[in-house]
Amino acid sequence: MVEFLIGLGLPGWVAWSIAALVAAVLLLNVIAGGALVFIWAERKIAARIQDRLGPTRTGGRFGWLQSLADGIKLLAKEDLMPEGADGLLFRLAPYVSFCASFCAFIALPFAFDVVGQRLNVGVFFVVAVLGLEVFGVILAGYASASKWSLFGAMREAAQVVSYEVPLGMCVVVPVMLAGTMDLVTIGEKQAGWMSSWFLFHDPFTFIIFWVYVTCAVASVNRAPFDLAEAESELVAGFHTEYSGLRWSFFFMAEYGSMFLVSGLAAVLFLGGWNGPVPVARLLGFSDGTGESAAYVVRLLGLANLMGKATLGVLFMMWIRWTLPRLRIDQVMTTCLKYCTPIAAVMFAGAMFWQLFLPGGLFPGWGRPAGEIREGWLEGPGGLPAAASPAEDRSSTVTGGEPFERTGLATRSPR
Amino acid sequence: MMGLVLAPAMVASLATCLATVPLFAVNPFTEPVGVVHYLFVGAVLFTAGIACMTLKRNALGILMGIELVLNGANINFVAFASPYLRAEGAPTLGLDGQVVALFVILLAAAEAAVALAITLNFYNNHATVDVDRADDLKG
Amino acid sequence: MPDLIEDDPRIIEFDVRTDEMLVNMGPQHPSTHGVLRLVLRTDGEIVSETEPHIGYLHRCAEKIGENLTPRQWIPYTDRLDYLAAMNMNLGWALTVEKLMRHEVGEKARHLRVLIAELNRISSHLVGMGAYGLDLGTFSPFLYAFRERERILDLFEEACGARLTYSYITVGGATADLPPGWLQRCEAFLDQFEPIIKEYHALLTTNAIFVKRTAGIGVLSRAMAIDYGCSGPVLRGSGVDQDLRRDGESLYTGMYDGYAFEVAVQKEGRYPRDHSYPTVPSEAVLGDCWHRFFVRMLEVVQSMDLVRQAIDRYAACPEPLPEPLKLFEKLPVGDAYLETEAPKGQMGFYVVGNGTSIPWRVRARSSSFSNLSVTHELCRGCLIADVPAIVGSLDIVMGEIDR
Amino acid sequence: MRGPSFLESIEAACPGAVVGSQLEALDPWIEIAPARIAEVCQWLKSRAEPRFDSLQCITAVDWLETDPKKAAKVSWQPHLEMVYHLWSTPARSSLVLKVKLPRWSGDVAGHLPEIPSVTGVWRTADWHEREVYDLSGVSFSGHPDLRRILCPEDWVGYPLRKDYEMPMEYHGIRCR
Amino acid sequence: MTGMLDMDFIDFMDFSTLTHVVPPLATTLAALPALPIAGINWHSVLFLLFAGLACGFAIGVVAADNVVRMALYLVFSLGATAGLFFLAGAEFLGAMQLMIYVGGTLVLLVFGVMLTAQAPLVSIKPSSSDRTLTAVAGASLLSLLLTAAFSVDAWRGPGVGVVPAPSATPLGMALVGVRVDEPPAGTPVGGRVGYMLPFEIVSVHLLVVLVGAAYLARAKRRRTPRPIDALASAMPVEPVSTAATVAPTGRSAGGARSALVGGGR
Repeated sequence: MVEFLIGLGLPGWVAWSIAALVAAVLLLNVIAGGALVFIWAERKIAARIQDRLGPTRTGGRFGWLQSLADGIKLLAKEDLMPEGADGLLFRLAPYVSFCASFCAFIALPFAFDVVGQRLNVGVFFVVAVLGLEVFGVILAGYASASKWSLFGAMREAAQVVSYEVPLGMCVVVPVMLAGTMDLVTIGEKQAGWMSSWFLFHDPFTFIIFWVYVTCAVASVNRAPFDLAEAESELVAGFHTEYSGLRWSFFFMAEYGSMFLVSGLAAVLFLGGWNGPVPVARLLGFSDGTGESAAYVVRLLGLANLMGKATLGVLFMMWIRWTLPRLRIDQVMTTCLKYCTPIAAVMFAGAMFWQLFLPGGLFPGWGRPAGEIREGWLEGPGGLPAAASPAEDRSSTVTGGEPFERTGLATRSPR
Repeated sequence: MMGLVLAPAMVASLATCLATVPLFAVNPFTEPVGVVHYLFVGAVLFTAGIACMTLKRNALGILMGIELVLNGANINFVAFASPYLRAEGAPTLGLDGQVVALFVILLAAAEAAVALAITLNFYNNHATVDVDRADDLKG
Repeated sequence: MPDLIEDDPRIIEFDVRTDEMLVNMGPQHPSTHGVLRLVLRTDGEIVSETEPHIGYLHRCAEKIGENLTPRQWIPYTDRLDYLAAMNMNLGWALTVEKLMRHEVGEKARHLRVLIAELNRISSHLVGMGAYGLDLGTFSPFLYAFRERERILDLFEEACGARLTYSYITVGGATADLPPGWLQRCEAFLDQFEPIIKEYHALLTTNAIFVKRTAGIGVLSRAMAIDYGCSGPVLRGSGVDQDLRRDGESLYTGMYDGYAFEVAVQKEGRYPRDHSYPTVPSEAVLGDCWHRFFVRMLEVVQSMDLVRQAIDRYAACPEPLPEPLKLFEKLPVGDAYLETEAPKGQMGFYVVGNGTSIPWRVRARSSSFSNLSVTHELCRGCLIADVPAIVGSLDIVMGEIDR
Repeated sequence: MRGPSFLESIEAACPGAVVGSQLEALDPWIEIAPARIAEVCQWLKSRAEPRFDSLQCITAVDWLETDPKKAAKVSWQPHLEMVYHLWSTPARSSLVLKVKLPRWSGDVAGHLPEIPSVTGVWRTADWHEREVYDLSGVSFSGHPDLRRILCPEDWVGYPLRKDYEMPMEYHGIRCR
Repeated sequence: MTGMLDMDFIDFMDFSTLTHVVPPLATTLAALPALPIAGINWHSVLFLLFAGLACGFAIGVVAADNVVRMALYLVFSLGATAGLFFLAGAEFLGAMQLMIYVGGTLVLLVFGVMLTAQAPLVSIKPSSSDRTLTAVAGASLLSLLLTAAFSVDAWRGPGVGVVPAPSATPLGMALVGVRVDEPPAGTPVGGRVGYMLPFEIVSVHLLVVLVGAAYLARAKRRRTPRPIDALASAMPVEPVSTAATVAPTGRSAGGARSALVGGGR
């Protein structure tokens, strides 16, 4: 994009600024637009699960404009602030939540080079920033001057801090398998057929994926772990006192986080932008075969990742409308007595598996060894391919290949 | 008494201003960042932390001051360790700086947990977090 | 709020004591089943003291009853337990009939059983669904309402109303069932029977549900009796008492010839437990799970009774008797009768003084006594347990506040 | 145990407590002396055969004819009648106790008649007595927490008394 | 000890690729084209932004009286510090700072604040003499530190802007006792010591802290039997009717009676 803008004759700094702006707006749209779609989807899914129809009229068929109408209603709603609330913190809280949710998207790749900013500690960054969302909730709970909100905030604080431990352990397993914390490389490692996904790498990864799902649901506060907003106990928890736009920011942050953890699961365990069947490769598309082919490959990757992430979100909705809520002590027990030990054992198991059976369950099955080592796409976007291929150390997968693709960045000066 | 304290402080402040002049003599937006920039931030954080520790009477406020001090020190470690900020030919701490900073972060987490537990115990016994009231030896 | 006794041994002490908070749960709270206000004294998440405050729905129905004839007061009984209005009508009608020494015919008797048991199903459905809601799952609520809707449709056909029926009245019922009603009722039962398995899957046997309810709010049988608890709350504590079998003969006579088993755990077993989910190992007799399970069993039991009643009702050739006149004179004297309503034992007391208007009317509601045990059950539990416990008592504020 | 013999057993256990009885009524009842009610109830709960372990209902009936023309015709003096409905879970039988109280203590309007509380016998009596206190105006001595339960705490008057007049307004809300 | 590890791990890891993975953010930023207007250096701009935030909110922590606001400012200050770490090329450390410090430690701190947030304790105002004294002491300290910082010439030059390798892998290797980083040219050698032992010590330390904190904050349940339970056990178990099933016929006479009438079943 930058090259394209520069090609138009724009000065470099303008091109860069526009490119950055476009990326930011696109990401913002992923959250805002995603929230609209997901809220509608949640209403429809909840309705169908509950033998209802859900929204049917707004926007013609299927009520597809329902969440937009809701948004307009929220905009027009009176913005209340309780007496005795800490004004600054009360106003700030929703945006803190939203910003954390938004910032984490920066490092999430949507296709192999569609990423806001490729970071070499991408996994870590996403998990860390996601953990900051809790501050918005805590501030909201404290600033609302409501006891229910305070309860919600304390629950959230305890829950999120606890669940970061097993979540971190789960996330480390794909990192270990890929030998890097860079999300793009992790995704690329799973190229090929479905069997090369880390989910099917070995039994331990398969189990730890489900631990990850549990922890992810807990860390984004969805049922059955939605203790912070448990409506039957805490009225509405931390957002009891919020209305209108501020409340909708919390909502967007929640849906953004859901999408984020689902996307992270997709990249870490479910092959990222690599479909179950390498359609592009079978059709002979690759970056090498021309510019339009490169676009097709990217679009396919985008569709794959979006599809997987959406499936993850729908899975969370399905759970939410099926299960009762856990109690706070049970949530903690689940984390500390089940998730953490299981994650630790699975981590150790995956480690030994990697040490002794490094090929995974399906070594080389549908995944030509040569391609994996070189990357199944040659350097895209005019960037030269890897400068110095690693020496062949076929004993390990971790002998990573040199990836030189960075999202918006040019090559680093050396 | 006050004057005695103030006089060296005044002198020191003046000296500081003079010392920082070279930093602002150049356009900060164009000048590449060096170690000293980080040291400046580190110093401010460190000082703020010390001030917090002396000023606050809330036990948790003091805890926050400690965190600030640790972070000020951390910034220095990172700055010295960073080959990126290193001036041409200047020595760096290399990886050691980052490792020390890492340990500081880990130990700060431990320290915060223990301090919080102590504070809560103190709160249980005294029904306050005002450390000025913690003047009896027997809890 | 009475002052807490400082060294009350029943209060659990923690090493880390944090701020004690007084929290109002209700009267505008999503899970207090109406306008109930619970004042919780909490230490963090732990509730050290619960004090129910009631009366937000008080309308002095008893005073109103002193100015109306018994048949005129029937609509007011609808509003006591508005989820089981038929049973309220029945209780009052039977009490007045007891005072007047009036006997309704066979046909009216079977009609009453039929209608009352059908209403018991719908009441328990609401109780079950709302309990799911209390525990944070929304779907069972609508599943329950879907089936309740069909019962309400049947009631609407019979009496024109969907909530406050005023159908059973002194001396019989206001109208006979419309033609084809019995077939539709049977069709409903046939369709409803397999659905109960869904409820068991969604709630009764759900691991999270069991975790949330088993061992929570254990009500010992002694305490249940001491607090005058009744209905599923009492039976959930293992007390084998069901007024349909053990009540006054005037009332048990209504169920004469009907076969049913009281839903109570005896010797560690529920009746017919071979075909229903087994009791989870964590569950303690008298806890929330057992109270809930008794209700679920009673749904089946009532279905059975409805089927029996349909047969018997259809076998009665004579027409339904006309109800008593609106201004029928009441004899001098008093009568008290308790009936087994879905929520528990609903007692009515009427004092007649020779006029058509009773001198005194009294409604003893089961939820009133059942709720009064809350502060015992909620002592030392977590905040999340409070809705679970209050929900398991299945209260209706209409009959508590009267 | 037949009816009359049960009466005798009460008589034997609490001499002088029974002041009257009506065994032929629809719901046969025993009248107890006001001061002895808690003692009799304690005996009924713990030692009587069968044991009445459950209190179902406490009712206060206000016997007062407000219409002077009708009042001249009635055979009774104005009084309050407390009715206790007991239930025995093991024996599945019921028992009715009645207690006659003056409408006002010492016939001074506003002085509530007093009766010993049976809260110590059955804990369910707590709320039932509060309700009777709230609506009928009977003071229960020994009750741990005698407050209004259904009406607001600052409500004036006892609604179930026959001579109760609804106030014109309550905190600015028109009532009549 | 390190010798053995050296061999295995060096074999296991492929360090030849280290220099080829994603360039750190700092490098990326430095490579951005400068603004033509004033030759603005993006790296410096971001540095100024984060430095300003860090310093400003640090001062905010000192200035605020409300303890919750203090915590909030501290969060922002330390978050900005994480940004500074990113800019200095220490990305792993930056993410670590965000995750452990901001996301863990400070949440814990705020949790503590909430647990003790009684209204009178939220803001304890220091006396004005305390303020003056602190200001003076702070100014002196700051000037001392700054003088020290500016007095070394080697620290004052602008950075060369070279980040040879991402920091995570060498850091991890260093923690298990293997140093793979090459000391920059001209630095005194001696920095090639692994951190296996300190790492183990810290791990044990954290474990001790975990146990200790759990011990300090444990719940001590003093649950003496409640009077009602005693009552329940003292109550004789009433005979349970074995006639669970109501006989289909002839039950009308079996209804409960008043004790005064019925023959005591």
